[in-house]
Amino acid sequence: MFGFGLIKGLLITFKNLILPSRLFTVHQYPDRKVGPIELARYHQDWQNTSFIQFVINNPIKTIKSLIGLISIQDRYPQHSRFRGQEFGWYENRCTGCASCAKYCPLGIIKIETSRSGVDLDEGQKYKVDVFDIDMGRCMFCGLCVEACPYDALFMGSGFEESKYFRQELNIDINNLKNNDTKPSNWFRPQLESKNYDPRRNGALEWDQVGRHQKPTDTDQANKWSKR
Amino acid sequence: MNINNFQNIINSLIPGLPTWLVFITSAILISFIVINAVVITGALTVWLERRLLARIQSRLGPNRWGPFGLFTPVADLIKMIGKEDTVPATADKKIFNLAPIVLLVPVLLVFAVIPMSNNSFLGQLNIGILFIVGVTGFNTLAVFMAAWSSRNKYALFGAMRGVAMLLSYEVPMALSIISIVLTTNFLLNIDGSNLSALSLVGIVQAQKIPFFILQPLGALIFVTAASAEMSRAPFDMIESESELGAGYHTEYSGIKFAIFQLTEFLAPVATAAIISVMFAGGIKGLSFIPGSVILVVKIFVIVLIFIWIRATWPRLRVDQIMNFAWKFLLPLSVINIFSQAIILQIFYSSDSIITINELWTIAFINWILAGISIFLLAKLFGHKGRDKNIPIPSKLANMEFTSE
Amino acid sequence: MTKILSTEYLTTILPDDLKKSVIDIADDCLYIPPQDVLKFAKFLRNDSRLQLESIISLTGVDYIEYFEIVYHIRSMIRNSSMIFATRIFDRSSPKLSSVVSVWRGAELQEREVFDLMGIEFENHPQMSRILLWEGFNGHPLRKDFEYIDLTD
Amino acid sequence: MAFKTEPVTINLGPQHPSTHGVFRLKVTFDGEQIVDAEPVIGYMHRGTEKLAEERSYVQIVTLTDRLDWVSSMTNNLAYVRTVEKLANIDVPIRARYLRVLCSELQRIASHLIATGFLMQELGTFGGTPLMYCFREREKILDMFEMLCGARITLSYMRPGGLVQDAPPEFWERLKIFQKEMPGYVDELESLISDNEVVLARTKNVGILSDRVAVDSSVTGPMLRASGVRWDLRKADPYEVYNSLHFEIPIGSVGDTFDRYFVRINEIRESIKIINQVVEQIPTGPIRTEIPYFFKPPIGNAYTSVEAPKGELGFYLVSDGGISPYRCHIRSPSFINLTVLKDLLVGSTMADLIVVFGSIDIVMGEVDR
Repeated sequence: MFGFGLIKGLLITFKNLILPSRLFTVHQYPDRKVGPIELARYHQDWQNTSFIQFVINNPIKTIKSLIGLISIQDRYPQHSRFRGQEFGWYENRCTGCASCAKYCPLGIIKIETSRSGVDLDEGQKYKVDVFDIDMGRCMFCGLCVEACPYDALFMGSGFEESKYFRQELNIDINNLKNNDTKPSNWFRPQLESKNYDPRRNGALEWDQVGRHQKPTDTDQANKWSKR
Repeated sequence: MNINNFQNIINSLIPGLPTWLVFITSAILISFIVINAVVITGALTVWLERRLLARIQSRLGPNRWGPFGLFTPVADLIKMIGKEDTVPATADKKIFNLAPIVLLVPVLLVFAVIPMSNNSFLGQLNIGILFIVGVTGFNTLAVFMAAWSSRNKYALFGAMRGVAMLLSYEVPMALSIISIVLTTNFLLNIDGSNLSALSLVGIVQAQKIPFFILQPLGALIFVTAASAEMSRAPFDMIESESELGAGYHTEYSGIKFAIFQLTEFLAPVATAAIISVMFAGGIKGLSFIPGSVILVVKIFVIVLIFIWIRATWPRLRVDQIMNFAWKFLLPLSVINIFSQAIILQIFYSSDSIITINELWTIAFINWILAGISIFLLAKLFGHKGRDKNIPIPSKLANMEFTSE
Repeated sequence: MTKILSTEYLTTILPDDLKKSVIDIADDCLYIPPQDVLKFAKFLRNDSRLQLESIISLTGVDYIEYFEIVYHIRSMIRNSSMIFATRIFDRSSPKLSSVVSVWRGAELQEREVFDLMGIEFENHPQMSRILLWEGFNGHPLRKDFEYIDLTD
Repeated sequence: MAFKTEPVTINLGPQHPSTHGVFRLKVTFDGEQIVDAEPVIGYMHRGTEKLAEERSYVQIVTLTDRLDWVSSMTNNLAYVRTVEKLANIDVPIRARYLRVLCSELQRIASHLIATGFLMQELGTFGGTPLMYCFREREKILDMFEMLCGARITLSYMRPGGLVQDAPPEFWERLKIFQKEMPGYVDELESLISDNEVVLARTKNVGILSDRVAVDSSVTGPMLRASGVRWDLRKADPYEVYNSLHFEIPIGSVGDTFDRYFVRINEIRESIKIINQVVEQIPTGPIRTEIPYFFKPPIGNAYTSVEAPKGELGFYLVSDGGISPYRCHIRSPSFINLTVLKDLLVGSTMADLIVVFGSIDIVMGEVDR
């Protein structure tokens, strides 16, 4: 009443203007404009030398950062469970069962298999000839990953895979083989328990990502002979 | 810096030129400088407004091009120029093309009479305040021209609202100026100065204490009416973007749209200039700082307040805006004129010399008067605050009902 | 908890003429002939023991031999709900009386059923397509709807 | 003197700054007054119900994300509850608590969006309240990312439970959220609720009486703003709402301000619920393993939950196959539109936008 509410509103916006805890919530990506303090911290001189020493050593950089001309590379913060693009696939783990293709709500996974000629104890292994994922229609629900019984398929963690043509969005078996596999932790508790972070840690090999250790040959023989 | 200085300089550089040629050359030169300076200030205001709004909202705002994104207005301008300049097929093309110019020119003209030193650019115009009121009245016409010629229903809605609003806010604005002129005349008469009470230089001279302290009610009315005149929040009815898309300039694109944008961002600067001259003492302030610097600082402080308000308050509805003008501001300004006249007459008749202390007494009386009249008028017309009663549940639902 | 009115209870309180017209009783659903729907709806709403004042959901199911229109209704005063349904065997031009005059909440839902299932509701204030455009051929939620491939 | 005027018809939309998606409103104005309004919808009709008929029960979860994309959690919940009722699947108690936690977080996020956009339509330029709302919502979305790797289209729930248990860093973040959020809500409210301009714009605008609301099957905050104390979480408690204590905020007259105010108070109640859930949540499994292509018995089921926008119900008919024979979605946004014309006729253009914003619809749910 009598405009007091209006003045109260002005005070709240003023509070947000000056309080440091309300500083920018927007993340600058992929590079970030920084001031001298953050620049010094970024250069790792913060621990070894003081901020003043950094200023003395790099006067030009300091002045440039003061007038807002210095930008540093930055990473987007995201959780290791993030369901992203660039599927991770391990040929050694895949049996060609095509569960992922069946589970996909959109039917965008195409798998063709043939006899591999490799005889295992439990029977002949399939060889996966075609493994196409039409990423242009993928909605990253992760059901294919949930379906995979042998932990061969993983979601990726990237999100900046835009292309100029729709056809380029298709992932085929060569892409999957050649990719650096940095699997997302989504639906893979075994990776989570190891504190694996796809954005920080490196690529993983096929024998590191399984739910179980690889059974020895005798174990496998026992298992099948008991049936 | 004014036109006479330029004439002197040109005369001394090239002696023997005819007087009319010297006058024209110096006029073109000075207007070139002033217009460019003003337009650059407008561009800076765009940047300032965007950055400050963003900061208030915990965003970043433009920060990519140049230090702190200072060159963003330049990038915007290049983009605007590069865009196709479309004209609707059914539009009245002459008026359509003329409207942005009619809107821009009055804003630039205002700066001709702003006293940057003891003199204004245009020289000693002794009806400066009248000039401003007359010139800014043009924007009503320009808004209607733009909307009518573009044959767009949204634009027409905006213009209809705009014309009604702009016309009604002229009245309290002019009335609040009258009270200022009254006071100025009174103070100048006592000083024995021969300046006109209608000239802005005279108004600045008369401010021994700033008029916003001496006349709080007048300042309040003027600021409110002026922010309605330039259609800024909470009175941005003309181009209420959530309702009408873009209001009167819906159909404009390219450089014409850029002119509309420029005008929109120049208007606060022009208004702030007028307010700082009329109510905040203009070039007066600390004696060791040049007057023009003080004026620019004052202008930017007022622009910051405008931006702050814009970031906080929602928009009023059109009928509420009209009610506010006719039922609230108009009575308030009439009260203001009468009370000023009476108070000044009392103090003038007691003795013909007025001291600073007496001025402070007048200011004190005015503040009390302003508080009482705002309180009473708000009681009469204002909205009752929200009721804090606990609402009674309707009988149409009963979640605990269990028996058959 | 919302009480789901049992069909036994409902059949005991129905007036005689309506009781006769009930054609089938499932464990939580009463089946009504199409011509009695409006009468039935008026009774459910106005009876002081039921006060079923708002319609939660109205939908149609295509069982190929017949269409089933299912009404989920609720009383907010008594915190109870019930289901009744009707079957329409006419497939070429199915018609049903609208319940908008009883429960206004059915207005958009009946239009939706008309649009997607092709059942015309009589005495509806505005019986026109709502989700699809005027001139669309067919009713997509019918089981015999033929797909039109719009991709090529 | 009778002043002759000519009505003007304006198409608000399908593309308009404040139509929450592709929504068209044919409005006839007499000056600034509205004499007729007719909503035209269907621009975003994607045939979710038809698509569901040829997907398995688990695959439909991904479709429900895309109904009301600002509250995917409650959509998932409504759907999986119907499947569980249809197929008699039991859900572990920890999963039930987590479901409640998620849906209350989602309710806060959705109400923040509703409030923010209502303020945006009132015309705070640049949308200061909107940005404050987004700032808080962002924290909730970050938590959802920790839970299930996505921020909007979550697909977190499955028939029989949830996909994955919450990671430890989720609980840490939730603790901070619990501590900070009440302060932010207070701040938001004091920015908006006492503002004279907001009061002038929203008080006594678009009044919906309780009688009309109940007749028209309006649900959610819109119904409660009209003074009808009805909430499915209390009236028909699902999951673990029985063991949680909270109030049902109601409005007094049913105007736009009440609709806003009910939402703000519901955010407060949701925070209360979250606090209780964090205290009570037990340890244990979070998922009953069921086959992916499972076949529920022949029959039908209807269940509904209290989604942020109102009662969201699913009606599933099973013929014993791997996919439902019929899937009907009772979406609150769609049915709340019934009263749009009543609210609009007689008010002005500026009120139209505000009233429309206060209904809080999402086109994905209206058109399905």
